[in-house]
Amino acid sequence: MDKFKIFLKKYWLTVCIYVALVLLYVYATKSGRANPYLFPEVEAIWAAFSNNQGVMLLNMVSSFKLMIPSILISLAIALILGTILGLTEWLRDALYPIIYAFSVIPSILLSPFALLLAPNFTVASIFLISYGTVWTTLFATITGIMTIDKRYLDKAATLELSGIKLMTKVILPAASPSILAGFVSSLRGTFLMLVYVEMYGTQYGMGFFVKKYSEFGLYDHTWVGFIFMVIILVIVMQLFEMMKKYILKWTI
Amino acid sequence: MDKFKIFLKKYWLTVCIYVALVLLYVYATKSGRANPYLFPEVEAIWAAFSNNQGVMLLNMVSSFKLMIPSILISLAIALILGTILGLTEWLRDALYPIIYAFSVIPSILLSPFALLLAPNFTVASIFLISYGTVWTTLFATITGIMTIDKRYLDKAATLELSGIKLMTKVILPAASPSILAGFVSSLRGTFLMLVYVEMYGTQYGMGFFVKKYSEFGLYDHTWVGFIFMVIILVIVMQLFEMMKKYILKWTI
Amino acid sequence: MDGKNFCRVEWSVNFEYTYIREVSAIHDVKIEGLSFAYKNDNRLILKDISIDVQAGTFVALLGQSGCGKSTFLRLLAGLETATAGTIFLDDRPVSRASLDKGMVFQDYGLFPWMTAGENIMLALKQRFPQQDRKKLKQLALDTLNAVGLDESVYRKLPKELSGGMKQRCAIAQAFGIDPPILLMDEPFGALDAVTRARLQDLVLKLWSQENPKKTVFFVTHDVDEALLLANRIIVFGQSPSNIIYECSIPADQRPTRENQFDNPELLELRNTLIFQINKDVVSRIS
Amino acid sequence: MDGKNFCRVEWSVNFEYTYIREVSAIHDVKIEGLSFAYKNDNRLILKDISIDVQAGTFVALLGQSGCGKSTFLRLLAGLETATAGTIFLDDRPVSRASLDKGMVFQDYGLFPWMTAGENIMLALKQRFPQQDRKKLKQLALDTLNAVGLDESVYRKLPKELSGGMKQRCAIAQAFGIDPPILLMDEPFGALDAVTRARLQDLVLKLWSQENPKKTVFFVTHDVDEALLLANRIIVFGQSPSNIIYECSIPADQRPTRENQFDNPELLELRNTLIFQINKDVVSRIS
Amino acid sequence: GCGGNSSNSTPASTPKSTDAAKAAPETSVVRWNYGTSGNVMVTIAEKKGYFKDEGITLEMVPATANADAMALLATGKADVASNAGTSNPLQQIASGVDLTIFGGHMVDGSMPIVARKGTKWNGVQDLIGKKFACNPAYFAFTGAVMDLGYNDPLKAVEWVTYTNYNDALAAVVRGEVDYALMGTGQNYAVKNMKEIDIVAWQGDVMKNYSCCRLVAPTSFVKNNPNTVKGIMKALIRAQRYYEANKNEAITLQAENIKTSTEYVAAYMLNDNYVVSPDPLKNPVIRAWGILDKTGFLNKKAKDINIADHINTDLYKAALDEVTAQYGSEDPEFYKKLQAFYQENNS
Ligand SMILES: Nc1ncnc2c1ncn2[C@@H]1O[C@H](COP(=O)(O)OP(=O)(O)OP(=O)(O)O)[C@@H](O)[C@H]1O
Ligand SMILES: Nc1ncnc2c1ncn2[C@@H]1O[C@H](COP(=O)(O)OP(=O)(O)OP(=O)(O)O)[C@@H](O)[C@H]1O
Ligand SMILES: [Mg+2]
Ligand SMILES: [Mg+2]
Repeated sequence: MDKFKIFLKKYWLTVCIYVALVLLYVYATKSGRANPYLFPEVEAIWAAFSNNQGVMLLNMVSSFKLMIPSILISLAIALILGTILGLTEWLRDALYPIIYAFSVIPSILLSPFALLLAPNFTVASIFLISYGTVWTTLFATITGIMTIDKRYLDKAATLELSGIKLMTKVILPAASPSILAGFVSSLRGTFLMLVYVEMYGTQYGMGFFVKKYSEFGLYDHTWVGFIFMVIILVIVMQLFEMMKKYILKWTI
Repeated sequence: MDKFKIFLKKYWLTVCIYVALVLLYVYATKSGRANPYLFPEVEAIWAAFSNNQGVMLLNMVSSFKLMIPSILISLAIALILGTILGLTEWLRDALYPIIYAFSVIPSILLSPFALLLAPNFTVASIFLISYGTVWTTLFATITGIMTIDKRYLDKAATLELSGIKLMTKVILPAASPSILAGFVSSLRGTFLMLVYVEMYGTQYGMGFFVKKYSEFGLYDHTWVGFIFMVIILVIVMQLFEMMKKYILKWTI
Repeated sequence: MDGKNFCRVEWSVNFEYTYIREVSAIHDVKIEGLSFAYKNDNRLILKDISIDVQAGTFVALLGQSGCGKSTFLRLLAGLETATAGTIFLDDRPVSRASLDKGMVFQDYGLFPWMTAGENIMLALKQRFPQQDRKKLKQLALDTLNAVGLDESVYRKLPKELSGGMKQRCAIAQAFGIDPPILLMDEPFGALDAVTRARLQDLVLKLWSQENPKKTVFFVTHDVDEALLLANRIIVFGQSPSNIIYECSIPADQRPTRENQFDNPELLELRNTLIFQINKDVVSRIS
Repeated sequence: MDGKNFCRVEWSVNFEYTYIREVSAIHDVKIEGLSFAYKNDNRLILKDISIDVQAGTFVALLGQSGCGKSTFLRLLAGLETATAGTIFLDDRPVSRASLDKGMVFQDYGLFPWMTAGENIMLALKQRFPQQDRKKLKQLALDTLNAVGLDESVYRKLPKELSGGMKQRCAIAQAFGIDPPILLMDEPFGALDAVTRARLQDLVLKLWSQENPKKTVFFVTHDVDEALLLANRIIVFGQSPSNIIYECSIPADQRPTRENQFDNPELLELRNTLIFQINKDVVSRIS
Repeated sequence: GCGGNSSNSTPASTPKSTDAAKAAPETSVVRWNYGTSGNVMVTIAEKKGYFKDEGITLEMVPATANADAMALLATGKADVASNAGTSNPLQQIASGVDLTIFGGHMVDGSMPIVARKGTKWNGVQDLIGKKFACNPAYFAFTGAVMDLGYNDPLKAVEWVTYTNYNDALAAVVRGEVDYALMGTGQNYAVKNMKEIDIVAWQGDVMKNYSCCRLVAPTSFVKNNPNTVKGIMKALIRAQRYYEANKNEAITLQAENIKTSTEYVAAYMLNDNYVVSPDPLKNPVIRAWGILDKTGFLNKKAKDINIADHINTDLYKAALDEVTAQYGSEDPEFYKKLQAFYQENNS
């Protein structure tokens, strides 16, 4: 009860705004002011949801099956490459212009190439998601590692830390505030990519659902997929923020 | 001559890699190992470039006409909203969940909405680019302002700084490292968006060119547009990095 | 420290500058029953402090680390609000930070994103909004000159200056805006002995030549510094802090750097102060 | 400082712990013609320093800020490479940082992202890779105990500890890995007087009870600290630094905190040291 | 024309059991690409077991974008693509990718041309000088414009390209463009929009424009003639079933692509929706010519004889075999197919 009060005190405005948005939507659709093609009535959306409840969960699972490996791969690449470049100045100098050039390529343009070169669809999808999201984390990692306080490295040297141990115990933790800040941004990008790569090799997926029904012009379904996706993404992001807070609890 | 040597010393590897990439491409296309539809021969690309030199510049100008206002608008929104939220805890608590939810919406899904609701297509394009890129800067601004060293604010208080002056002389400069880091990431996103929104109300544009010819199936043109775009984007990013270095020259 | 190219400037001081004095009144400071606890922490930091300080006094505040000297100064500056009690300047209670309570912090004297000159100009423009830019710029250069820095420093960023030069700029700024009350929180704490000695002389000289003189509150760890500069010394005790000792140094007794250790009365005072500050150390380690 | 909830632990010390001593040899340190300049800066920081330090000596290094004491320590630690000259441990030249040259920094004693316990365990595991975890954990707890911290601190992050507690953990770590050479760079510089005094006693006790004793290099600003702890005192001059004064304190002359100011010989020495350190201050301000 | 009943279709497999061994497919599993909009003949052929009758199983390989579909063929991730239009496969062939067109999906895809409400349509000439949201690589319009006597159709009409049909639709509503071509799947949405009218159909502009072709790598067709023939046989039977049982087809299709029957009916119950597995050689050659003239083909196209990349024999053989086996069920229908073949492939 007390917790609820605290919650309400903090979030009453949030709740009000959401309610206001919903009411505005209802008013706009009922009064006929909104374009009925793009903005179907709430009842239609609800009906579409009822008909697709099961599919929604399938979509979520399917999307996660793509997202999780993609995120892990892009994280691994960003960390490994980022660490190497962050620590090795000459290599950084040499590769920066190349990484830079690749980083500005909009990954969605690469889809036919990815399909052509990847052994299967899942790999192609994962490649595209990773490609679209790796850069922010990569650059954040490089910066984070470049700007590690040299005194930590001194301390590590006096403890004779090296190799993997140096990486996991000193370098990555020291750079983690920067890395995680970049990663949040990457994560937001992942969702965007999802909508574009879920077109092949799959019959399910949150992005696929939204995209398919928007192409069909069935906007009641699109809205369902849309709202569902946003809710899931907010939850994922929130979980991630909690994780980030936990990992960075040592910072001030 | 000396400068050239220094350049070469720093970038010989870069040059080598680029040359190797080009040679690899030539080999792959000549030997017939590469798909000839997606990978036209170098001569064809060159011919396409020769025929389109003038258009390329037009494309660039047209893209900048979209990009510059979009970037300015998204920057303005991020700064204003970010400052307000960074400084006002209760408002931040209340609005965060809403901003969060909106931030995960892939902006490209919004294109039909934007097209129907915006007064004209240029505005729609600008809206979509801004929408796609504002979030990273916004969150970076909020964080940057939340973590300003309180002693700067104390100093500002003893100087009786307030209002606009407080903003421009103290708060924004103090938060600028975080803001600019977020902004680089946003900028990268801008290029991605360009490819998707440049079809509205325009006949030119770097993204438009690439997208158009890839839809036309004319990949020699696509490659020209692609390479041109990447070069321009690298230059823009590089200029921006220089600006960032200049603005942040006061940091250690 | 890593390889910055500090610019080294000759230390030739020209104390005479024509400053703009808009506020002629220098205030008495009267503190009544001041208590303070930080909001997020119920522990009382300062408890029931009352003193009267006459206008134009140079007050040194001594006390062990953590006893609340900085907190006391922040209260004077109006950066914190007293939990109980009031601070009066003449008869007006202090309610918020303002330009007539100048503050020189240990570091953070300058905004790092502006050049030294921009920092000083910002303060001057705030203080003298009516004056024209040119005149203010002249004043800025004059005050820089008064602390032994030349025009080249005007265009330097704080990170390009040594610690001592930064502090001199902060002092130049503080004297340029000429606040009737000047609060200094260990302004020389981070400097080496030579620089420190020179800055002590500088502050003393700048303060002395004004008429009427500012009221100064100067926090320090260093008893010798307090003896050299102040004409009133206050020692704070610990947890929660209160004034455990205080004394005045009459004008005719003020030491110079050269004779500081010759006057037996002052040496006596010095020992008393050291004893007062540290008296609980030996008893508290066991 | 803003409202962290420091955990306050009783200061009850149990000095007796059974440490693991794997390296029995404590080395003589011999420095020959050591000079040093930072790579990005041609200025010579240290110039032609030569000394011999016998195994088991507690050396205090005094000198003004910026004279190169930290640099000297970094060279001893193997974190920097000499521009000229060599440092020998017995007869092996120092080439790189290693576990047998323990270092206690002013801050940065602990990695902030690990708990105090994880910090100590990391060092112990590096030092004693053969020992089993349980034994090491016991050692970690014992050393924490030896510096007056209990088990609850083991699970705390550095930011949850006060400055004094952090330094005690760093000392516990240093004594736990038991390096034959211990380098301490103003380890108590940031602490208040009481904590500082207690840590001085602690280090002295820990060092004294070992047999054979470690060779310690201890950088400090504080002459009294040097006199209390060291049996050899070295004063560095400035720009470029060299040894401008040195002396030994015979075992029978070592002061205690209580009688520190009673022995006239030591008082004499104290004045000499202060004079040596500051001798160029008055001459250099003009 | 609906009104067919299920008894019309015999699940007969007896007559062909004798020559089953002879015509056994070389590859029994065919990896088939189509997009989200589905392929009604394939759906029927699967549901009714026509593929099974030929000893063929299909493995679905979804991917929507045309370039993506072609990439799948190129890398052997799919054997057959059925929904990638006509121009994209032709462009691939022109640039040297060895593909063969051996059949079709839609002859006319019921693709509406829309304009703002009240717009009068007098024919293709209305497009001249107007803004038209349509990819000019879709040769039907450029071809029709050339037929009007314009040498450079790319200049005669202002072609505007949008990423998706919704954007194009919005552009019409907002008056940004005068006309827009919509996809098959947009029929439902377009019919329910108040602001716009369907003024014509793509099929009105160019008859039998050969909407979507069945394509496979030439090597696949060469190495698997029996499989391909089997596919064609199944599809021919599916076409017959489709034409006789449109309502059921609608239900099947709606299930398959997970939409409502109304949605599917919106395009299927439309005279402009014509499906047929016929390879439509003549229209394809016509398309090749148009694409070449409008500059959408690689220079190498000059050295390529497009007829080499169209295989009509397997379809013809399949048609003959099916007619022999099942002709008696619906002679009218098979006669019509033969005529249609003659008309479009000679
Ligand atoms: N923002 C804050 N919130 C809570 N407690 C604080 C805060 N700032 C300081 N304190 C506490 O108030 C006490 C007094 O601090 P203060 O900084 O005034 O001491 P000080 O005498 O200036 O010490 P020093 O000589 O080290 O500068 C200390 O115990 C400190 O931990
Ligand atoms: N990384 C570096 N690069 C260049 N110069 C440096 C570097 N570190 C220190 N210095 C310079 O070397 C000199 C000696 O510095 P050092 O830190 O050794 O002095 P210190 O005696 O320890 O001073 P303190 O008592 O203030 O700690 C100083 O003039 C300093 O500016
Ligand atoms: Mg303080
Ligand atoms: Mg040092």
